[in-house]
Amino acid sequence: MGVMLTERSLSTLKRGAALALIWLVIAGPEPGSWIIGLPAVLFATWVSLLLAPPLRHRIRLLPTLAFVRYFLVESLRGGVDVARRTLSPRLRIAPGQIEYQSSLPEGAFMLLFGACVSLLPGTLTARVEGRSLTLHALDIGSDPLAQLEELEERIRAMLRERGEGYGD
Amino acid sequence: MNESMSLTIILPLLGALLAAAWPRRGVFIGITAVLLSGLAVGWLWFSLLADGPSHQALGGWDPGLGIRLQVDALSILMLSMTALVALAVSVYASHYFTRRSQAERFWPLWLLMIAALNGLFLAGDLFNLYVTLELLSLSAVALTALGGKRAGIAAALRYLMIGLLGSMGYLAGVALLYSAFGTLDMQQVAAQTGDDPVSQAALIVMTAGLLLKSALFPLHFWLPPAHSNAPAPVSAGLSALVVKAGFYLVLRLWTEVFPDTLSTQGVTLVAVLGGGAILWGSWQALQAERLKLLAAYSTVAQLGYLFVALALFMSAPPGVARELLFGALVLMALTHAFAKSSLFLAIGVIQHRAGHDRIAELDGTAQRLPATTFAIALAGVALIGLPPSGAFLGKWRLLYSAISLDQWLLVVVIGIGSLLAAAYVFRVLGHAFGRSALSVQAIHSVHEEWPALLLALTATLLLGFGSAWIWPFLEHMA
Amino acid sequence: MTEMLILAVVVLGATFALALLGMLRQGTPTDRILIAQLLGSNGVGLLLLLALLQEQLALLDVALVLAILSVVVVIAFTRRGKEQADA
Amino acid sequence: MLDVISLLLIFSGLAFYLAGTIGVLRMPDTLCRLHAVTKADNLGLGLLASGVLLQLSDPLQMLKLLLIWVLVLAASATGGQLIARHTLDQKPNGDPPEDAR
Amino acid sequence: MKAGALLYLDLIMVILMLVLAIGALHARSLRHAVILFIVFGLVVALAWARLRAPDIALAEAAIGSGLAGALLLAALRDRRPGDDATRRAPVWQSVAVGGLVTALVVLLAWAFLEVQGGRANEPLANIVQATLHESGVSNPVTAVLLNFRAYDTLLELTVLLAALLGVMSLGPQRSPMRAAEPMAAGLIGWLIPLLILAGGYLLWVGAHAPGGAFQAGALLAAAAVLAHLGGRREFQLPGHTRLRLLAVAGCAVFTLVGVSTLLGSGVLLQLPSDWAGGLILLIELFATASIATALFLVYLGGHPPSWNSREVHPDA
Amino acid sequence: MTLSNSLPALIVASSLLPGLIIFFLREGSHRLRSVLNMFGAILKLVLVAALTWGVFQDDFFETRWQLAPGLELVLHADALSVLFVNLSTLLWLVTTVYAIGYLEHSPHRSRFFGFFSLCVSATVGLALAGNMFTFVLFYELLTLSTYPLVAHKGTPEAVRGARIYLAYTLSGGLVLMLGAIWLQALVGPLEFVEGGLLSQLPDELHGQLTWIFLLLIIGLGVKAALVPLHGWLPQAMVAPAPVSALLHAVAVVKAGAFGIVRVVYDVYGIEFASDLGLLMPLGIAAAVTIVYGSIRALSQDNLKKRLAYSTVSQVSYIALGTAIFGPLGTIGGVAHLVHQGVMKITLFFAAGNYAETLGVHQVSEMNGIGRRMPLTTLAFTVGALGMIGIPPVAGFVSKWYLGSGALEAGVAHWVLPVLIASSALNAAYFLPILQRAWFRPAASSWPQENIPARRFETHASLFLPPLVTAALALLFGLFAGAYWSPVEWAGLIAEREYLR
Amino acid sequence: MPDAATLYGLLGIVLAGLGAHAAIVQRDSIRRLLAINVMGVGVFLVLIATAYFGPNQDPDPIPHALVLTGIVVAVAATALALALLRAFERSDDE
Repeated sequence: MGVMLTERSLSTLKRGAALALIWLVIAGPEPGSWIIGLPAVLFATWVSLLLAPPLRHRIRLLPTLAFVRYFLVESLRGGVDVARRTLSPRLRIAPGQIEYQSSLPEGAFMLLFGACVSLLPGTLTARVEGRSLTLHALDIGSDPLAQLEELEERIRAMLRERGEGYGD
Repeated sequence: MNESMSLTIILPLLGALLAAAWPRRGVFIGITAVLLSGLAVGWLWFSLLADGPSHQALGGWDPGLGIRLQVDALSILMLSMTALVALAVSVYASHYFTRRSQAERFWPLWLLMIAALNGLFLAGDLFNLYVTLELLSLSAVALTALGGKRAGIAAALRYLMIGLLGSMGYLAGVALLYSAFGTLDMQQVAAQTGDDPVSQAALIVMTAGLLLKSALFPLHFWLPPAHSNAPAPVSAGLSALVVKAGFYLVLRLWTEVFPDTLSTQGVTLVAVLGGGAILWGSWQALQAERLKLLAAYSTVAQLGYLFVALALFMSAPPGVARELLFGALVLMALTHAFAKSSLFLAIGVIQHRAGHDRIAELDGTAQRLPATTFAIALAGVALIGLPPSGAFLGKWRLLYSAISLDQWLLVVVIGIGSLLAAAYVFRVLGHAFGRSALSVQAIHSVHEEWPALLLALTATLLLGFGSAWIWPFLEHMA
Repeated sequence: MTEMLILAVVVLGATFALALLGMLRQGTPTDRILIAQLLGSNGVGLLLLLALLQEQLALLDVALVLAILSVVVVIAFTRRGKEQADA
Repeated sequence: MLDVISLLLIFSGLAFYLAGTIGVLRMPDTLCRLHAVTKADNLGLGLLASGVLLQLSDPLQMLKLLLIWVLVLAASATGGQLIARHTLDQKPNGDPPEDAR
Repeated sequence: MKAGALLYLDLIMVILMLVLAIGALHARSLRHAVILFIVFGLVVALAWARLRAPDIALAEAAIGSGLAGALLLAALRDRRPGDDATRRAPVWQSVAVGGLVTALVVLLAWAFLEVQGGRANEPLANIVQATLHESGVSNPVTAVLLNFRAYDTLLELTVLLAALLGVMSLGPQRSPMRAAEPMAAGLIGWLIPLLILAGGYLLWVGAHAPGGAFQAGALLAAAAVLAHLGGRREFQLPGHTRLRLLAVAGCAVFTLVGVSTLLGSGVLLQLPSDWAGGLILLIELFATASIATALFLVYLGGHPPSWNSREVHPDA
Repeated sequence: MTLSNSLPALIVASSLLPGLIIFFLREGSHRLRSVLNMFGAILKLVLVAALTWGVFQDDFFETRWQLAPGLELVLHADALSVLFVNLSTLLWLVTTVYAIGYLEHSPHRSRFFGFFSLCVSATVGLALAGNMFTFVLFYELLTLSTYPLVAHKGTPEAVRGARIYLAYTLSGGLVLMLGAIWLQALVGPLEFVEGGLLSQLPDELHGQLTWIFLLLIIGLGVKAALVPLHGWLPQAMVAPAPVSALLHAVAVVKAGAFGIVRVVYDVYGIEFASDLGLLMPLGIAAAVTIVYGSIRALSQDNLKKRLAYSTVSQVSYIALGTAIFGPLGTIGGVAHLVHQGVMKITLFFAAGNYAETLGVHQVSEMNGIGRRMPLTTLAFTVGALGMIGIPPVAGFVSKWYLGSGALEAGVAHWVLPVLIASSALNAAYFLPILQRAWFRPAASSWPQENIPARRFETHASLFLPPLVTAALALLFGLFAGAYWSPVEWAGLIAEREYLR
Repeated sequence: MPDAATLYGLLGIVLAGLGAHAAIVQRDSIRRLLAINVMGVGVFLVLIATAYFGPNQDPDPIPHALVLTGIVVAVAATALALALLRAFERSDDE
């Protein structure tokens, strides 16, 4: 390959590849499907790039896998927690609102953070403005802040500023 | 042969697509498409006369699996009515719209409406009829709202709701029929209907839906606002053609699909409603303050005649008189189509010239538009059912049957209806003779005045004196 | 197996209905929006089970579409509120 | 054997669905109900989907199932936020005016 | 036994639908009614799935509930305050109509039960199965829609076009939305590509499995609606001429295929067996584009800078 | 296409086509319109002469055109129709001349003459109608074509009068139509045959036939202005004079009277009608009308109104003659169809002349008018004397036959008093007019003198027509025994009615 | 014991009835539109119920195709109705 891939075309390729994979998953292996699939993927890629510009950070693989594992366990815990609370005869809840300032970069990762918070035990994101988060907690007494910080740490671990790993 | 059947639908449809894609050429495309589809109807005439009634399985699939188009005497007459009225109205419409944007919106919808009408008159499949009905009512509704006035939009909205309700009723019947007989083909269904509960239930809901759509009293309340608030060419199309679609379907269903299902009570009910329509519609027309409203209520009344005729037809014993009544019924429908479209176009001319259509203030205008006034007079004659219109012959046979069947109440109703019709027609014509500050200047705009006059002449002279062949032509239908 | 699946479907259906009706009963307007969310999870579950039960893998596609559309509905609902707040 | 695991997963999924539903019924306000719906139901669906997954043969179908689950997960996480925000935005004024009608 | 147990699910669904329907019809607040209607649609989609009608389930979810819902909500938003939405007929009328409708329902139900009692196994379904190989596709629903009863489908596309033309003639309905808050924007950002893929998939899969042009078109339209809801100005709509052509294209290609068969064999829409598959895909491709365009434009209420370029409507 | 099956149609067309063309002429093409009118009128006269000769020879003329199965347009010439056709054709010619002069300066002449021609076409069609359907068709067409003529002036009174006229005649037409349809439902499409055909029907239908007769007579009675259906006639006198002349003498009321004659003689047959006991009520209705009309005429100061009530009275002589069983009564009634026509048209022409020339509308304004307009007043006098029944004017002959007929039929005990009373009343309302016109001194000035007296008292086209018709009235009276006279022709009709 | 087809079919009929009733009784346009749509769903249910032969048996595809067509038509009509409604509300005091 004579041409050095620019950052942009690389992320385009990645986006395209991801979408192509999704196509493969939903449409199956039949080669004929690409008659429609190829234009669809191209179109979707174009639109996707238009809507969500490439991230300014790179994702590191291993911490990401670790994050997925953490996330799965936490959401399991979240489910169990909420089930326990509701099924207990006294309905053990003490709802309240919490404001939280995150140090994550604004944008996609804040959104990821917000989304994940909703699946953690006892917390629910209600509003994201810049880096500040409004949370709703099911049990204000159970100190949700600790798990928020852990989540934030794990997300930060996943990402790496662009240029950190590679030279220019 | 078969091509011509499809062409009567495809040609206006193609025209509509072209006009939608290329609105600047709307007038040219519109007139051409209407002409061509008229020619296709002509071609269909030739094949029908040569080969007799026939049908065609679309897509080459057997009826049942596929959809069937069919043509017979009744449908070709309806097609011809559509073609002629549409042509005259199109010529009129080509110069009617003052705003270019309105004209550009008119043509594709107008052509879609014609395609839907042709499709409806040719359809031999119950579900396909539902789709054509919807196409018809949606394009008609959109056309109704074309004026952009608040009243027109409100009327269109109501028209749409009623149309939807009606077609849902129809569709419910279709669903029931399919679940019982496993087919949608009209002939195949007809072979299985009887006086079983399924047939009866289906007949009732389908008829109720269609009566709503064809505005039979007291389900007519939506019609006057819709027909009186649409632009004149649209009103003409609606009153002359679109309401006929519902009636045509009821006619088809009663005579062909459910011949053994219909009960005497049902027929009586429709006769009573028809009578109510005649009286109420005529009375309201007499009260109307605007010409278009008058014409619209007159449509309500005229539909009453058609349904009364249908009820009499259904209860008449087999024989020549019954066959002739069928002819009369069709002739009345045709006459009304030409007369009413003529009336609306003429009213449109008056509206253009006078800026309003208030009956009480017409004195000055009518006299300056002799051809238009004459058209109104002729159309009025046809609406009253006086000679030399086709409706006179129709009404004669109608009364004949009513008397033969000892339906004296109907005789009285028809009589009163005729007098009321005369009253409302001559209320308008009286103004034509009223004295006014005269500067006699006839307008000589061929596009504007002649379509109405020609339509009126068709309703009176042509259908009155030249329609003897219609009866024997329709004979096998009865 | 089939019997158990049927049982599962019935239980899920009942759960779903219960939740729905409950929400309708207590309903503030936003509670009703919640229903769309509920449909996203319960409905998809129901579809998956039905897919197994009726041996219709096409229902997976339906589940996919339902999942996407329930979000679309949520967005449509909430966007409406946003507009209103702006107004 | 596979059937048993599969059923086990499915029924445990159902249990969480049930918990979510009870949550919906018992929770005092919209936001609390949202907790139940997002968390319990997601877990329910996850378990149920894995139960169903075991019954499939085609790996691509399995992936599709996974995709659906992820989709619902993501959707309810973000959708939940939208609803929560909507609720918060409305709280000061109570119900929007047309609801009062 | 098996079917008997499943009946409990059916009963639940039936009760649910009844409750939702009654709620949608008679809820005191109009907004509640609309929401309940949308939910009703989603539940109905489940019922379709239960009745082995995934094609319809897809369509119901996408068109019946998704897009119709968006349309209804948009209409609600335009509602002027003070419009009395609770006005209804006086009680005696309501009761009278109720009696009449009840009688009809009983009649229909009786007839329906009569049918269920002695229903022959559908011969037509067998004919469809037997003829399927000639149709060019292996999904029987698509075969019926695009081959056996293609004429209906052509007219149906035309109905959609008529509605679109009608909506357009009423002029533009709305100004662009404000940009969405980040959460919604993020959600929309990844939903839209997914919708596009799903739409493409349904279009492709329609030939041999549930799916097809309508579901696909509806999903694409939903994607566009979503973009609009997000207030994304990145999307410049194509020019009105192109949009118009796009909206007409499906119908036009379908009609042209019809005309060419008419010229070739003398029978409208008689697709030659060998070519049927390809032709159907061609038709569906354009139909999808047109349906998506039409549904979206219908949502927008015609094209914002007016149907006719000469008249410039001020963006309200 | 031979003469025998086209002549009736040609006779109708000879006024119809010019009429239709006239509609499209520009208002200013006065000469062309007059030429067309005269051409049509004269052509019609020639055609009618041929027809008359043929019928006299017992030739067969019939045009058939099927409009629908069972609904056939039949134009058929027999002795009775020839009589009516002759009357209308002759008087149309005269009236056309008169109208051209009368309307010289009024607006809407194209419209007027168009409908004028249509009106005569309808009348002729009615006269030639060979079955009930055709009769009803032309009966309605007559209504339609006369309405614009009545409304012609466009004044509120004219429009109102026309509306009343229309209300009456359309209702009448409807009733007539119902009767005709009922009859057709009973016996099929019925053609007019001398002597009628209904007597062959079984007895159980007689009840229905009586009802049908009632409907038909009511329907016809409206146009024939039988009391109490006469209300429109005095209102319709708002029409221009030529129209009134036409309405009263040729077209409308005559159509009604002619229809009664048709129904009694050629549908039911006079004997059958007598057997059913239908003649007596008809006769009584006629008698009541005769007396009532005359009494009302007495009190009218408006000349045209007085003439209108006179028409109410006089036309019923025809019905009366029809109701008297026996050839003499028939002759009296049928002959009066013509006699009343020429006399009444004379009177209306004269009245029109007074109004147009001097603006005289009221009887009270007519003092000394005989000296200012001697020719017109002479014609008026002849007409008036004829109406009273003074020999040798034609009116006397009719009354004579009616009286003899009553004696012959044994109904003299009530017919003769009616005749005598009516004549006395006629005298009572006509003689004072004559007295004023000839013997009272003229007022110092006329209400509105439009046409100054130069060589003649007024335009030639105005005073010549009444002179011609007055002469005819005299001739028909003087030469009642000549073979061409209406009375002789009525005798021919009576002969055919009673002998077949 | 009734089967599923009967159950859903009857439900369809009842829904159609409920829809029809509301469409007549309600005066608000949006409500009427909802009612008509509910009615449509009812009719569609009857059709689909007819096509249903059992949880593991292929259904009759023709009603499926009909209902698909019906849904598109219904949406088209709904869209037009809503557009009319909104145009009506905009055309305030013309």
